[in-house]
Amino acid sequence: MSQFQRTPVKLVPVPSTNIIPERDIDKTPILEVSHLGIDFGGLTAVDDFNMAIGRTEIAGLIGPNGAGKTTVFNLLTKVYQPTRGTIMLDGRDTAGMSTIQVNKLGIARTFQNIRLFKNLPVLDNVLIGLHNEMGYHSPAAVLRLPAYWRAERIAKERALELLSIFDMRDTAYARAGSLPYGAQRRLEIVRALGTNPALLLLDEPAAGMNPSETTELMENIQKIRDTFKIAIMLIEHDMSLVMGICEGICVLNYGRIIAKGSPEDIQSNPQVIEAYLGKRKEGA
Amino acid sequence: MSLVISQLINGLQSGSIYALVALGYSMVYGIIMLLNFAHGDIIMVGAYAAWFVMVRLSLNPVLAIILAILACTVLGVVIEKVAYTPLRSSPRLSLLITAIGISFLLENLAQRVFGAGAQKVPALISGPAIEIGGQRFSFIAMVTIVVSVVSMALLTFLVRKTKMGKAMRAVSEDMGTAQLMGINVNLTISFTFAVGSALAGIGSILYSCAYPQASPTMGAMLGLKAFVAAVLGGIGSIPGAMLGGFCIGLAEAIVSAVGLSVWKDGVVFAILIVVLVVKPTGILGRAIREKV
Amino acid sequence: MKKFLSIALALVLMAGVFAACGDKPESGGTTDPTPPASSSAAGDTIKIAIIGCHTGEYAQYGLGVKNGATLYIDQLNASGGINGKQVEIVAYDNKADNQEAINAFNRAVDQDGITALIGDVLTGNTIAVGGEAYKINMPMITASATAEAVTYDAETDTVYANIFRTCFIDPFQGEKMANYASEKLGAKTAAIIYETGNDYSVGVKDAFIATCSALGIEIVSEEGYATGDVDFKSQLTTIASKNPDVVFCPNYYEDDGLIVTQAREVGVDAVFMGADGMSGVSGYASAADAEGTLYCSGYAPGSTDAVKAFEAAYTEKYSAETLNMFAATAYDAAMVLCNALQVAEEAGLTAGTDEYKQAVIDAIRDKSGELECITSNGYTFDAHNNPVKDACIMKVVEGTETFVENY
Amino acid sequence: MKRNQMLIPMPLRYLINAVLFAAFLWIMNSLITGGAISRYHSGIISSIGISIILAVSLNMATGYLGQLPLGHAGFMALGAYTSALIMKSAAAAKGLESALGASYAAYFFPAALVAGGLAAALFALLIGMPALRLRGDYLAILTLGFGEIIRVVLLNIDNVLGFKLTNGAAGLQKIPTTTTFLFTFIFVGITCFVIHTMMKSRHGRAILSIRENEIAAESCGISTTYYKTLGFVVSAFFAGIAGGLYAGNVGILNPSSFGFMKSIEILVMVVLGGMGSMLGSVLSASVLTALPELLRSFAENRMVVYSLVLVIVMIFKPTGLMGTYDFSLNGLLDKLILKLKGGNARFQKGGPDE
Repeated sequence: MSQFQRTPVKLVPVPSTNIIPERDIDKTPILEVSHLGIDFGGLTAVDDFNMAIGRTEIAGLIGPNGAGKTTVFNLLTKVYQPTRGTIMLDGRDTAGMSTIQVNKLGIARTFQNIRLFKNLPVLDNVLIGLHNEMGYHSPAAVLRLPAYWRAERIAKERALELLSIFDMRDTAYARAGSLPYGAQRRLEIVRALGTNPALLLLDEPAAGMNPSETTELMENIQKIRDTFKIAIMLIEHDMSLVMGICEGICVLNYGRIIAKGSPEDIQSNPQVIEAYLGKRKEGA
Repeated sequence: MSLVISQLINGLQSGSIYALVALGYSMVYGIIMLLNFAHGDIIMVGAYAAWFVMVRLSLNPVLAIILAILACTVLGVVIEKVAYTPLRSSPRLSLLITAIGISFLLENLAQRVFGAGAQKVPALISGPAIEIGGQRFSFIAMVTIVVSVVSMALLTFLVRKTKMGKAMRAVSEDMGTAQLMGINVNLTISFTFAVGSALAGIGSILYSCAYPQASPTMGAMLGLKAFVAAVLGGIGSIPGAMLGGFCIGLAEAIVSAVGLSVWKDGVVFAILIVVLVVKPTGILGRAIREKV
Repeated sequence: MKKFLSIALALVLMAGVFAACGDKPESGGTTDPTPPASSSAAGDTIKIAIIGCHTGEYAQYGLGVKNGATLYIDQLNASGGINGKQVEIVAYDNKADNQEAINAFNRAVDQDGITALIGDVLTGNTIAVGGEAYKINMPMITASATAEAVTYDAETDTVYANIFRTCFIDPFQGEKMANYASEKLGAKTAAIIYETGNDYSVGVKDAFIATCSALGIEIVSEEGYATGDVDFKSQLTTIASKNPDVVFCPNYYEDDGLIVTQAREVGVDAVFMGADGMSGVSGYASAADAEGTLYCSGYAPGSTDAVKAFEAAYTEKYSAETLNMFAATAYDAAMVLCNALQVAEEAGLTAGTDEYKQAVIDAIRDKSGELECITSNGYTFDAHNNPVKDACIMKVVEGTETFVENY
Repeated sequence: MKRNQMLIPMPLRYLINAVLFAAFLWIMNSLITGGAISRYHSGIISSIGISIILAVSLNMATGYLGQLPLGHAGFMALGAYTSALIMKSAAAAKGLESALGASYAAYFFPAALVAGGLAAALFALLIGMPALRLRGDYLAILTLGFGEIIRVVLLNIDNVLGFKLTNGAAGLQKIPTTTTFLFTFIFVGITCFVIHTMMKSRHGRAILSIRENEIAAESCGISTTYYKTLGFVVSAFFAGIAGGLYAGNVGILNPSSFGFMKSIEILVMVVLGGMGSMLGSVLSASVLTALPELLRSFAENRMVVYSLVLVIVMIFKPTGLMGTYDFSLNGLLDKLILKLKGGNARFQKGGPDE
């Protein structure tokens, strides 16, 4: 499997931002999707999906329930293989790749229905995210060679630093499943960051959070983007969050894009209002 | 030529019994995604029930047949209620281990109660051999094939045309949604077990006619091969289970006929491996997509 | 890493439990067994072990052996024992498992201090135990293990001098039945159907084939089936198409019952022949189907007064279900062994010593010819410690198994 | 804050455990060679050791990887036959004995065991590559089928080959009985050590992540197929070693000893002890191996009890008796030191290796 060389994020003492990864130097988009589509047994779930995301952009994907948002994430991460269209990640076609390969190429994600390693400690969840960053082989592990100790020490430090983004260092040895709901969502983000992504996909990160938690989350998402200089794409129903931090927004309905643009454009788009915000207007 | 036909009939006869058992596997797997290991042992219980009614109670064969099928049906539902219902939300692994445990429990209890040796089951059905065009066909073989085909037709009707059948299909599609739609999920699952076990009961009667012995471990290998049949045909598919059963029966007959009978079991499991590797959904099955 | 500790702790615990717990063996059926004597068998009793499969699938063989041998020893004890010493039995169940069999043997030797062993029952278990017994020259006599390898290792041409048996060996039965088929039935062609997973079946079958080829009987079909199979129609259809004079099925009676029934169904009308495992077949096939079926047995029920007395005594004490051929051979095995023990006792030797064991072994081999046994007129052993005796030919007549002749 | 640090540093922890284990081996061995522990008891202790290896290795596949292979006895059989054949041919070659002295078995036996393990591992690799792509129940039934195929092949291979290899139903006989307490428990130690260190590494975490959530594991870039195969193969390797030890313990091998029943017996040990707990596997393997010897009434109803245990444990305590708890002597010492120091620092687990 070929893997393009990304400079790994150095062990930065978060939240310091002194060292910046070099991947953001050129200005080509990190992700370019064209004419993406998938059919489930004759039913078209997503069709003609086109989108480009900048290197350090925060993009939003919104739409009513069942519009096909999560399906787009599943297509991007190759949980489903697309029926049509191309996905270019950093200029590389991901056709035929597996979830594992696109993750190694730089896409990490969280899940709508949280998928943590519930019975493992919080720290181990993050360490599993860091799996491919540790290079030692199994004989080194079994024989406890110095390579093992070194890599484990570095990885543990790194994991604790990542946890400190969300101020979760103190829960490092708690069982992941015992965390409160909001903390579980945050832990998923930390785990995804562990895989050193270039593009982070967040599926409803604010679901189940109270308003103050949501505000904090917004700040943290921006902080992550600024610290790691990565692109973030998120699915969210909380419009205050989407409108507050997304630079570009894409609206999906019945598997098709009905509008694209800045938060201001979207808020004033009549089609969007009809399809999505319309309900709210009627109810008001 | 007549040798070939005889061997084909041999294969179809054992295939019919595999098919009846495979139907039960397939239905249960379709509805709660459980490989019900105990299903084969329900047949063992059916055979012992027939034996008990006829030998110990000295009642007539018709009563024995009815009671054996009834015993299987009740046992199937009881197992579901006692062992599987409490685990419905547990990991699949726990459910599978429970099923293995139940299977072993039935076998070992039978061994403690009835002894390790086989018991001879008196003839439940008998009739003269049928001659068509100079070819002799065993009466029991014919009955077995006809009964299993009729059972499958009835089952297809039940699943396709009746209200309960619709409920079964709905529950197997999505248990949560079915519940929201007002379907009594518990009842539907119990009903599925009842039907599957009743089919196993019929299987046990046909089995006892063809091979008139009841022994504690008789259901184990039969159950496994029937499961292979269900997988081969496509799990969750009624015609698939039937097709799979006939294929396995015929494959065994062919292997034996060409003088490789010692490899019979090996061949059956080799078929399983090949199917799972080449087409895990089986001949007539459809893929189940996990929701992410 | 820390698991090492857990293991260590667990094991120390286990060892402690063992040391503290001198578990009593199954009651042997003698007068109240004295508590495990640490001073081995040097006291007032002579201890012998009976090891076999008393539970599980082959329990009826193991129980037959245990009951048959116990019956004789009880009778012996009632009439005064050996030189005034009572014979005490320690019985262990090996659950038909090789490892368990060895454990049981070691336990009998180390903890109970036995002087001799009756057992094991199944061939595999007997070979496993035999290996251990040979190392310490423990006198051992089996009533049921029929494989040649129990007493003789063909690879190294070694005879296990300490191991004897009172049953036939597999090849002997195969040879006898082939000869019988040729001489008495005038068979020219034969077919075989046997259980591949059963060393007994395979052993008898191999000898049958070898003898047939020497006698000029053509084997037209050799079909196998797997342990647990119940459908033999495909194999039998093949056999029917070859139309043999006899069908040889050296299997256990339950399978043989199914085979005979299905064979008639697919149109095989040859005479069925089997070995001693076929005893009991009449309960598993209809009288019409099984009519004329022949097998050889080590014991002919009800044939002599001695046998009748044995059967009466046995059924009085134990269930008739376990009254099989091995109960009879075990009765004889106990008789042969106790006779040898008496010889050693009379010689004034100390139990447990090497001389004592050797004396017992010598006596079994040389001094058993005059005994009034029920399955043979005394026992003489050939160079491989196998008994020299006739087979009883049994025949199913109108649904009952009747004695035809000694052959 | 130092509360996450272990008070006893890492290499010392290993040393403490190694010394204690060596002491245990030495004490037990001298008791056995000195005759304080009878042959009967030492035979049972060896059986316990073999059961421990089997349970701990199956726990790797069931408890850690979350799969349910039902052909563990098949892998054991492969290892048993392989090492038995090697030991038999070594015993037959008289030159070896004169060249290496009477203790030639001591040289050959470990090599034969490893060869047995490798044979099992090789077959696990062959079967694992297709089987592990399938989920859950299919893997169970496939490995079950594979176990049965191994048994059928061992029974009938001689007819195909035309010469005596496995000796079919009569069984492979006169295998040199070279298994001793020391051999068994050195391999018990190796098994536990290797599986423990493996599980406390990135490879082990990857294996656990597959059990916890396969889709999430893939999204973290973990090659699930590779790690499933790895876990499966390691599990089979140690089952093969246990098979070799078994062969050297009983001296005779029958294919029927390695049926489905045996696989289930090992599964009961794992389930009862707690899936995912090595300590649980060790304890329940020890108890379930020793108990039939201690209690005759238990021996008779053993299989009924086993099947009830499977059902009851799953319904009422699916995590097994020990859950995923693992005992740590050094952890205990840590606590003790903290208590003695009077510090009120809360004890917390820590470090990549506990």
